[in-house]
Amino acid sequence: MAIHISAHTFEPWQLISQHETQSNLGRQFGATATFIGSMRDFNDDAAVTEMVLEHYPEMTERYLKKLEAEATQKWPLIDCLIAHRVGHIKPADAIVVIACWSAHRRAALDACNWLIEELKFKAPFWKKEARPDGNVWVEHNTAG
Amino acid sequence: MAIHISAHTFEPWQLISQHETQSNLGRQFGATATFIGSMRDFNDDAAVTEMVLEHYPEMTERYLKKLEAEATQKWPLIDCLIAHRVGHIKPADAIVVIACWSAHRRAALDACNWLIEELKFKAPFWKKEARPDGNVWVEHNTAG
Amino acid sequence: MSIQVKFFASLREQIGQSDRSIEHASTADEVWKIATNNAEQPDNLLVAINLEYAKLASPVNDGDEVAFFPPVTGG
Amino acid sequence: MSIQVKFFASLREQIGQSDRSIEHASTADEVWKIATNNAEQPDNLLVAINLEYAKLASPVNDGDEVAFFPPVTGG
Repeated sequence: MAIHISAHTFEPWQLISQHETQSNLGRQFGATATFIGSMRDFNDDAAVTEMVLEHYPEMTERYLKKLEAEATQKWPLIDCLIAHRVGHIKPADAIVVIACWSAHRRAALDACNWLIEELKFKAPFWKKEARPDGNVWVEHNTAG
Repeated sequence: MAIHISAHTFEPWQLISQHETQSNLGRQFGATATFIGSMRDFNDDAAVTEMVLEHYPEMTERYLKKLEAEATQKWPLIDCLIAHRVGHIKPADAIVVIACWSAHRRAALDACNWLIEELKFKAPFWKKEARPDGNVWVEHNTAG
Repeated sequence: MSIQVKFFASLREQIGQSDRSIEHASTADEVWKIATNNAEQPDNLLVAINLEYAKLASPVNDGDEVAFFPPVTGG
Repeated sequence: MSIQVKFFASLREQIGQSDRSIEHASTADEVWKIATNNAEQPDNLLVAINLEYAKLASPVNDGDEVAFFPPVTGG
Protein backbone atom coordinates (compact mmCIF):
# COMPACT_ATOMS: atom_id res chain seq x y z
CA MET A 1 0.00 0.00 0.00
CA ALA A 2 1.30 3.40 -0.91
CA ILE A 3 0.33 7.07 -0.89
CA HIS A 4 2.14 9.44 -3.21
CA ILE A 5 1.42 13.18 -3.00
CA SER A 6 3.51 15.03 -5.53
CA ALA A 7 4.13 18.67 -6.47
CA HIS A 8 5.67 17.50 -9.75
CA THR A 9 4.21 16.00 -12.92
CA PHE A 10 4.13 12.22 -13.00
CA GLU A 11 3.47 9.72 -15.76
CA PRO A 12 0.61 7.59 -14.41
CA TRP A 13 1.33 4.33 -16.28
CA GLN A 14 4.98 4.46 -15.33
CA LEU A 15 4.06 5.11 -11.70
CA ILE A 16 1.71 2.11 -11.61
CA SER A 17 4.22 -0.09 -13.40
CA GLN A 18 7.01 0.92 -11.01
CA HIS A 19 4.84 0.28 -7.99
CA GLU A 20 3.96 -3.16 -9.31
CA THR A 21 7.63 -4.04 -9.84
CA GLN A 22 8.88 -2.59 -6.56
CA SER A 23 6.14 -4.13 -4.44
CA ASN A 24 7.05 -7.54 -5.85
CA LEU A 25 3.41 -8.58 -5.97
CA GLY A 26 4.23 -12.02 -7.28
CA ARG A 27 1.75 -14.17 -9.15
CA GLN A 28 -1.21 -14.15 -6.82
CA PHE A 29 -3.01 -11.21 -8.38
CA GLY A 30 -5.23 -11.82 -11.35
CA ALA A 31 -6.91 -8.44 -11.50
CA THR A 32 -5.78 -4.82 -11.54
CA ALA A 33 -8.23 -1.95 -11.78
CA THR A 34 -7.05 1.62 -12.17
CA PHE A 35 -8.52 5.06 -12.45
CA ILE A 36 -6.62 8.09 -13.72
CA GLY A 37 -8.07 11.57 -13.41
CA SER A 38 -6.33 14.14 -15.58
CA MET A 39 -6.75 17.84 -16.16
CA ARG A 40 -9.11 18.73 -18.96
CA ASP A 41 -8.79 22.07 -20.69
CA PHE A 42 -12.44 22.78 -19.92
CA ASN A 43 -14.76 22.59 -16.88
CA ASP A 44 -18.40 23.66 -16.61
CA ASP A 45 -17.99 24.68 -20.29
CA ALA A 46 -15.25 27.24 -19.51
CA ALA A 47 -11.72 27.04 -20.89
CA VAL A 48 -9.14 26.31 -18.20
CA THR A 49 -5.49 27.07 -18.85
CA GLU A 50 -3.96 26.19 -15.50
CA MET A 51 -4.94 24.97 -12.10
CA VAL A 52 -3.57 25.21 -8.58
CA LEU A 53 -4.30 22.32 -6.26
CA GLU A 54 -4.16 23.17 -2.57
CA HIS A 55 -4.22 20.54 0.16
CA TYR A 56 -3.95 20.13 3.92
CA PRO A 57 -0.76 18.06 3.93
CA GLU A 58 -0.97 16.17 7.23
CA MET A 59 -4.71 15.57 7.02
CA THR A 60 -4.60 14.63 3.34
CA GLU A 61 -1.95 11.99 3.84
CA ARG A 62 -3.74 10.63 6.88
CA TYR A 63 -7.06 10.57 5.05
CA LEU A 64 -5.70 8.75 2.01
CA LYS A 65 -4.03 6.15 4.23
CA LYS A 66 -7.32 5.66 6.02
CA LEU A 67 -9.08 5.15 2.67
CA GLU A 68 -6.57 2.49 1.67
CA ALA A 69 -6.96 0.74 5.01
CA GLU A 70 -10.77 0.82 4.72
CA ALA A 71 -10.70 -0.47 1.14
CA THR A 72 -8.45 -3.32 2.24
CA GLN A 73 -10.92 -4.23 4.96
CA LYS A 74 -13.92 -4.09 2.62
CA TRP A 75 -12.30 -6.06 -0.23
CA PRO A 76 -9.56 -8.71 -0.38
CA LEU A 77 -6.94 -6.46 -1.96
CA ILE A 78 -3.35 -7.56 -2.43
CA ASP A 79 -2.12 -4.03 -2.92
CA CYS A 80 -3.35 -0.51 -3.45
CA LEU A 81 -1.80 2.76 -4.67
CA ILE A 82 -3.15 6.30 -4.45
CA ALA A 83 -1.20 9.14 -6.07
CA HIS A 84 -2.33 12.78 -6.22
CA ARG A 85 -0.85 15.95 -7.63
CA VAL A 86 -0.73 19.24 -5.76
CA GLY A 87 0.56 22.66 -6.78
CA HIS A 88 0.55 24.09 -10.30
CA ILE A 89 -1.07 21.79 -12.84
CA LYS A 90 -1.28 22.12 -16.62
CA PRO A 91 -3.90 20.66 -18.98
CA ALA A 92 -3.33 16.95 -19.68
CA ASP A 93 -1.37 16.46 -16.43
CA ALA A 94 -2.46 13.48 -14.38
CA ILE A 95 -4.12 14.66 -11.15
CA VAL A 96 -5.06 11.42 -9.45
CA VAL A 97 -4.09 7.77 -9.85
CA ILE A 98 -5.86 4.91 -8.09
CA ALA A 99 -4.73 1.32 -8.60
CA CYS A 100 -6.06 -1.80 -6.87
CA TRP A 101 -4.64 -5.31 -7.17
CA SER A 102 -6.62 -8.39 -6.18
CA ALA A 103 -6.93 -12.10 -6.96
CA HIS A 104 -10.31 -11.53 -8.61
CA ARG A 105 -11.76 -8.77 -10.75
CA ARG A 106 -14.83 -7.81 -8.69
CA ALA A 107 -12.74 -6.78 -5.66
CA ALA A 108 -10.27 -4.76 -7.75
CA LEU A 109 -12.97 -2.97 -9.77
CA ASP A 110 -15.28 -2.25 -6.84
CA ALA A 111 -12.47 -1.02 -4.58
CA CYS A 112 -11.11 1.27 -7.31
CA ASN A 113 -14.57 2.69 -7.89
CA TRP A 114 -15.17 3.22 -4.18
CA LEU A 115 -11.77 4.84 -3.62
CA ILE A 116 -12.16 7.48 -6.32
CA GLU A 117 -15.64 8.44 -5.06
CA GLU A 118 -14.48 8.67 -1.45
CA LEU A 119 -11.39 10.63 -2.42
CA LYS A 120 -13.33 13.10 -4.53
CA PHE A 121 -15.93 13.83 -1.90
CA LYS A 122 -13.84 13.72 1.28
CA ALA A 123 -10.08 14.05 0.83
CA PRO A 124 -8.90 17.60 1.63
CA PHE A 125 -7.86 18.94 -1.79
CA TRP A 126 -9.11 22.14 -3.41
CA LYS A 127 -8.84 23.23 -7.03
CA LYS A 128 -8.48 26.79 -8.24
CA GLU A 129 -8.78 27.13 -11.98
CA ALA A 130 -7.23 29.83 -14.16
CA ARG A 131 -9.96 30.81 -16.63
CA PRO A 132 -10.01 33.57 -19.24
CA ASP A 133 -12.05 35.75 -16.82
CA GLY A 134 -9.81 35.15 -13.81
CA ASN A 135 -8.97 32.58 -11.15
CA VAL A 136 -11.93 30.65 -9.79
CA TRP A 137 -12.14 28.18 -6.90
CA VAL A 138 -13.98 25.05 -8.02
CA GLU A 139 -17.02 24.91 -5.75
CA HIS A 140 -18.13 21.35 -6.23
CA ASN A 141 -17.04 18.16 -7.92
CA THR A 142 -18.94 16.96 -10.96
CA ALA A 143 -21.29 14.11 -10.07
CA GLY A 144 -19.39 11.81 -12.36
CA MET B 1 -10.74 2.56 -30.75
CA ALA B 2 -8.49 -0.43 -31.05
CA ILE B 3 -8.52 -4.21 -30.75
CA HIS B 4 -5.24 -6.00 -30.16
CA ILE B 5 -5.16 -9.82 -30.17
CA SER B 6 -1.64 -11.03 -29.54
CA ALA B 7 0.13 -14.38 -29.43
CA HIS B 8 3.06 -12.70 -27.66
CA THR B 9 3.55 -11.33 -24.15
CA PHE B 10 2.77 -7.65 -23.77
CA GLU B 11 3.41 -5.14 -21.00
CA PRO B 12 -0.05 -3.73 -20.20
CA TRP B 13 0.97 -0.28 -18.92
CA GLN B 14 3.24 0.27 -21.88
CA LEU B 15 0.48 -0.80 -24.25
CA ILE B 16 -1.99 1.65 -22.72
CA SER B 17 0.57 4.44 -22.64
CA GLN B 18 1.50 3.86 -26.29
CA HIS B 19 -2.13 3.82 -27.34
CA GLU B 20 -2.72 7.11 -25.53
CA THR B 21 0.25 8.74 -27.25
CA GLN B 22 -0.44 7.36 -30.71
CA SER B 23 -4.15 8.15 -30.64
CA ASN B 24 -3.32 11.75 -29.85
CA LEU B 25 -6.26 12.01 -27.48
CA GLY B 26 -5.54 15.64 -26.70
CA ARG B 27 -6.80 17.36 -23.58
CA GLN B 28 -10.48 16.56 -23.66
CA PHE B 29 -10.31 13.45 -21.52
CA GLY B 30 -10.38 13.79 -17.78
CA ALA B 31 -10.89 10.16 -16.87
CA THR B 32 -9.25 6.88 -17.79
CA ALA B 33 -10.40 3.57 -16.30
CA THR B 34 -8.53 0.37 -16.94
CA PHE B 35 -8.79 -3.27 -16.09
CA ILE B 36 -5.94 -5.76 -16.44
CA GLY B 37 -6.54 -9.47 -16.04
CA SER B 38 -3.37 -11.48 -15.57
CA MET B 39 -2.59 -15.13 -15.10
CA ARG B 40 -2.54 -16.31 -11.52
CA ASP B 41 -0.58 -19.41 -10.59
CA PHE B 42 -3.73 -20.93 -9.08
CA ASN B 43 -7.38 -21.41 -10.08
CA ASP B 44 -10.14 -23.24 -8.18
CA ASP B 45 -7.40 -23.89 -5.58
CA ALA B 46 -5.24 -25.87 -8.03
CA ALA B 47 -1.71 -24.87 -9.02
CA VAL B 48 -1.49 -23.79 -12.65
CA THR B 49 1.89 -23.72 -14.39
CA GLU B 50 0.88 -22.79 -17.92
CA MET B 51 -2.18 -22.04 -19.95
CA VAL B 52 -3.19 -22.22 -23.58
CA LEU B 53 -5.75 -19.70 -24.80
CA GLU B 54 -7.69 -20.77 -27.87
CA HIS B 55 -9.91 -18.40 -29.83
CA TYR B 56 -12.05 -18.20 -32.97
CA PRO B 57 -10.01 -15.51 -34.73
CA GLU B 58 -12.55 -13.94 -37.11
CA MET B 59 -15.43 -14.09 -34.63
CA THR B 60 -13.32 -12.91 -31.71
CA GLU B 61 -12.11 -9.82 -33.51
CA ARG B 62 -15.61 -9.05 -34.77
CA TYR B 63 -17.07 -9.56 -31.31
CA LEU B 64 -14.56 -7.30 -29.56
CA LYS B 65 -15.14 -4.57 -32.15
CA LYS B 66 -18.87 -4.89 -31.57
CA LEU B 67 -18.31 -4.53 -27.80
CA GLU B 68 -16.30 -1.33 -28.33
CA ALA B 69 -18.98 0.05 -30.62
CA GLU B 70 -21.71 -0.78 -28.11
CA ALA B 71 -19.79 0.75 -25.21
CA THR B 72 -19.29 3.91 -27.23
CA GLN B 73 -23.04 4.09 -27.84
CA LYS B 74 -23.91 3.51 -24.20
CA TRP B 75 -21.35 5.96 -22.76
CA PRO B 76 -19.67 9.12 -24.11
CA LEU B 77 -16.24 7.56 -24.57
CA ILE B 78 -13.43 9.40 -26.29
CA ASP B 79 -11.45 6.24 -26.89
CA CYS B 80 -11.35 2.60 -25.98
CA LEU B 81 -8.75 -0.19 -26.15
CA ILE B 82 -9.21 -3.93 -25.77
CA ALA B 83 -6.15 -6.20 -25.86
CA HIS B 84 -6.20 -9.97 -25.32
CA ARG B 85 -3.56 -12.67 -25.32
CA VAL B 86 -3.93 -15.98 -27.11
CA GLY B 87 -1.62 -18.99 -27.34
CA HIS B 88 0.79 -20.16 -24.61
CA ILE B 89 0.60 -18.07 -21.46
CA LYS B 90 2.78 -18.17 -18.34
CA PRO B 91 1.88 -17.12 -14.78
CA ALA B 92 2.00 -13.33 -14.29
CA ASP B 93 1.45 -12.67 -18.03
CA ALA B 94 -1.24 -10.12 -18.80
CA ILE B 95 -4.22 -11.85 -20.46
CA VAL B 96 -6.63 -8.98 -21.01
CA VAL B 97 -6.39 -5.19 -21.01
CA ILE B 98 -9.40 -2.88 -21.14
CA ALA B 99 -8.95 0.89 -21.17
CA CYS B 100 -11.65 3.54 -21.53
CA TRP B 101 -11.10 7.28 -21.91
CA SER B 102 -13.85 9.81 -21.28
CA ALA B 103 -14.38 13.41 -20.22
CA HIS B 104 -15.88 12.28 -16.91
CA ARG B 105 -15.15 9.44 -14.53
CA ARG B 106 -18.55 7.72 -14.40
CA ALA B 107 -18.56 6.95 -18.13
CA ALA B 108 -14.98 5.63 -18.09
CA LEU B 109 -15.48 3.47 -14.98
CA ASP B 110 -18.89 2.09 -15.98
CA ALA B 111 -17.82 1.32 -19.55
CA CYS B 112 -14.67 -0.46 -18.36
CA ASN B 113 -16.70 -2.51 -15.92
CA TRP B 114 -19.29 -3.41 -18.54
CA LEU B 115 -16.66 -4.34 -21.15
CA ILE B 116 -14.79 -6.80 -18.95
CA GLU B 117 -18.03 -8.56 -17.92
CA GLU B 118 -19.29 -8.78 -21.52
CA LEU B 119 -15.90 -9.99 -22.75
CA LYS B 120 -15.61 -12.67 -20.08
CA PHE B 121 -19.06 -14.09 -20.66
CA LYS B 122 -19.40 -13.78 -24.43
CA ALA B 123 -16.15 -13.29 -26.37
CA PRO B 124 -15.01 -16.58 -27.96
CA PHE B 125 -11.87 -17.44 -25.98
CA TRP B 126 -11.21 -20.71 -24.16
CA LYS B 127 -8.60 -21.48 -21.52
CA LYS B 128 -6.86 -24.79 -21.03
CA GLU B 129 -4.78 -24.94 -17.88
CA ALA B 130 -1.71 -27.10 -17.27
CA ARG B 131 -2.12 -28.46 -13.74
CA PRO B 132 -0.04 -30.99 -11.83
CA ASP B 133 -2.60 -33.70 -12.69
CA GLY B 134 -2.82 -32.85 -16.41
CA ASN B 135 -4.30 -30.35 -18.83
CA VAL B 136 -7.81 -29.19 -18.00
CA TRP B 137 -10.21 -27.01 -19.99
CA VAL B 138 -11.61 -24.26 -17.78
CA GLU B 139 -15.34 -24.90 -17.74
CA HIS B 140 -16.63 -21.62 -16.44
CA ASN B 141 -15.44 -18.16 -15.51
CA THR B 142 -15.34 -17.17 -11.87
CA ALA B 143 -18.26 -14.92 -10.96
CA GLY B 144 -15.88 -12.14 -10.06
CA MET C 1 -21.48 -24.54 -52.36
CA SER C 2 -21.25 -26.23 -49.00
CA ILE C 3 -21.47 -25.44 -45.28
CA GLN C 4 -18.25 -24.96 -43.32
CA VAL C 5 -18.40 -26.46 -39.82
CA LYS C 6 -16.00 -25.63 -36.98
CA PHE C 7 -15.54 -26.99 -33.47
CA PHE C 8 -13.55 -25.26 -30.72
CA ALA C 9 -11.84 -26.02 -27.42
CA SER C 10 -13.04 -29.03 -25.38
CA LEU C 11 -15.70 -29.75 -27.99
CA ARG C 12 -13.06 -29.88 -30.73
CA GLU C 13 -11.21 -32.49 -28.69
CA GLN C 14 -14.35 -34.50 -27.86
CA ILE C 15 -15.64 -34.53 -31.42
CA GLY C 16 -12.12 -35.18 -32.69
CA GLN C 17 -12.28 -32.64 -35.51
CA SER C 18 -11.86 -28.90 -35.86
CA ASP C 19 -13.01 -28.15 -39.43
CA ARG C 20 -15.09 -29.92 -41.99
CA SER C 21 -17.60 -29.12 -44.65
CA ILE C 22 -20.98 -30.74 -45.25
CA GLU C 23 -23.18 -30.67 -48.30
CA HIS C 24 -26.47 -29.37 -47.04
CA ALA C 25 -28.48 -28.71 -43.87
CA SER C 26 -31.41 -26.49 -43.07
CA THR C 27 -30.73 -25.64 -39.40
CA ALA C 28 -27.68 -25.45 -37.09
CA ASP C 29 -29.11 -28.44 -35.24
CA GLU C 30 -29.10 -30.44 -38.46
CA VAL C 31 -25.52 -29.32 -39.15
CA TRP C 32 -24.53 -30.74 -35.75
CA LYS C 33 -26.23 -34.07 -36.45
CA ILE C 34 -24.62 -34.50 -39.85
CA ALA C 35 -21.17 -33.24 -38.86
CA THR C 36 -20.95 -35.27 -35.63
CA ASN C 37 -22.80 -38.43 -36.70
CA ASN C 38 -25.55 -37.68 -34.23
CA ALA C 39 -23.26 -37.17 -31.23
CA GLU C 40 -25.03 -36.17 -28.02
CA GLN C 41 -25.25 -32.37 -27.61
CA PRO C 42 -23.77 -30.90 -24.44
CA ASP C 43 -26.32 -28.90 -22.40
CA ASN C 44 -24.35 -25.69 -22.68
CA LEU C 45 -23.53 -25.94 -26.40
CA LEU C 46 -23.03 -22.58 -28.11
CA VAL C 47 -23.55 -21.97 -31.83
CA ALA C 48 -22.44 -19.21 -34.16
CA ILE C 49 -23.50 -18.79 -37.77
CA ASN C 50 -21.29 -16.56 -39.90
CA LEU C 51 -19.45 -15.28 -36.80
CA GLU C 52 -22.62 -14.24 -34.94
CA TYR C 53 -24.21 -16.07 -32.02
CA ALA C 54 -27.22 -18.10 -33.19
CA LYS C 55 -29.54 -20.83 -31.96
CA LEU C 56 -29.68 -24.51 -32.82
CA ALA C 57 -32.98 -23.82 -34.54
CA SER C 58 -31.52 -20.98 -36.63
CA PRO C 59 -31.69 -21.53 -40.40
CA VAL C 60 -28.50 -22.28 -42.28
CA ASN C 61 -27.80 -21.58 -45.95
CA ASP C 62 -25.28 -22.89 -48.43
CA GLY C 63 -21.98 -21.04 -47.99
CA ASP C 64 -22.54 -20.38 -44.28
CA GLU C 65 -19.92 -21.02 -41.61
CA VAL C 66 -21.39 -22.78 -38.57
CA ALA C 67 -19.33 -23.05 -35.37
CA PHE C 68 -19.98 -25.06 -32.21
CA PHE C 69 -18.23 -24.40 -28.94
CA PRO C 70 -18.47 -24.68 -25.14
CA PRO C 71 -19.04 -21.72 -22.76
CA VAL C 72 -16.33 -19.12 -23.23
CA THR C 73 -13.66 -18.56 -20.57
CA GLY C 74 -11.53 -15.62 -21.73
CA GLY C 75 -10.53 -12.44 -19.92
CA MET D 1 -0.86 25.75 25.45
CA SER D 2 -3.05 27.23 22.75
CA ILE D 3 -5.31 26.14 19.89
CA GLN D 4 -3.90 26.20 16.36
CA VAL D 5 -6.42 27.40 13.77
CA LYS D 6 -6.11 26.87 10.00
CA PHE D 7 -8.13 28.02 7.02
CA PHE D 8 -7.91 26.55 3.54
CA ALA D 9 -8.73 27.42 -0.08
CA SER D 10 -11.49 29.97 -0.77
CA LEU D 11 -12.12 30.30 2.95
CA ARG D 12 -8.47 31.16 3.55
CA GLU D 13 -8.79 33.95 0.99
CA GLN D 14 -12.13 35.23 2.35
CA ILE D 15 -10.99 35.21 5.97
CA GLY D 16 -7.65 36.66 4.91
CA GLN D 17 -5.56 34.34 7.07
CA SER D 18 -4.23 30.82 6.85
CA ASP D 19 -2.84 30.13 10.33
CA ARG D 20 -3.26 31.58 13.73
CA SER D 21 -3.45 30.50 17.32
CA ILE D 22 -6.02 31.40 19.91
CA GLU D 23 -5.89 31.10 23.69
CA HIS D 24 -8.92 29.08 24.57
CA ALA D 25 -12.23 27.81 23.21
CA SER D 26 -14.53 24.97 24.19
CA THR D 27 -16.02 24.02 20.80
CA ALA D 28 -15.02 24.30 17.12
CA ASP D 29 -17.86 26.79 16.72
CA GLU D 30 -16.32 28.99 19.41
CA VAL D 31 -12.92 28.67 17.71
CA TRP D 32 -14.51 30.01 14.51
CA LYS D 33 -16.08 32.95 16.31
CA ILE D 34 -12.88 33.96 18.09
CA ALA D 35 -10.54 33.39 15.15
CA THR D 36 -12.72 35.17 12.57
CA ASN D 37 -14.16 37.96 14.75
CA ASN D 38 -17.61 36.46 14.38
CA ALA D 39 -17.56 36.23 10.60
CA GLU D 40 -20.64 34.66 9.02
CA GLN D 41 -20.27 30.89 8.59
CA PRO D 42 -20.72 29.52 5.07
CA ASP D 43 -23.51 26.91 4.83
CA ASN D 44 -21.17 24.19 3.65
CA LEU D 45 -18.35 24.86 6.12
CA LEU D 46 -16.26 21.80 6.96
CA VAL D 47 -14.28 21.37 10.19
CA ALA D 48 -11.45 19.07 11.19
CA ILE D 49 -10.02 18.69 14.68
CA ASN D 50 -6.56 17.13 14.89
CA LEU D 51 -6.74 16.05 11.24
CA GLU D 52 -10.09 14.25 11.60
CA TYR D 53 -13.46 15.49 10.36
CA ALA D 54 -15.49 16.94 13.24
CA LYS D 55 -18.60 19.04 13.85
CA LEU D 56 -18.94 22.66 14.87
CA ALA D 57 -20.32 21.43 18.18
CA SER D 58 -17.34 19.12 18.77
CA PRO D 59 -15.31 19.87 21.89
CA VAL D 60 -11.87 21.41 21.54
CA ASN D 61 -8.98 21.11 23.95
CA ASP D 62 -5.82 23.10 24.51
CA GLY D 63 -3.17 21.93 22.05
CA ASP D 64 -5.68 20.91 19.39
CA GLU D 65 -5.40 21.89 15.74
CA VAL D 66 -8.72 23.09 14.32
CA ALA D 67 -9.12 23.54 10.56
CA PHE D 68 -11.93 25.16 8.58
CA PHE D 69 -12.41 24.62 4.87
CA PRO D 70 -14.95 24.59 2.02
CA PRO D 71 -16.20 21.42 0.26
CA VAL D 72 -13.29 19.47 -1.19
CA THR D 73 -12.71 19.28 -4.92
CA GLY D 74 -9.77 16.96 -5.47
CA GLY D 75 -9.40 13.93 -7.69
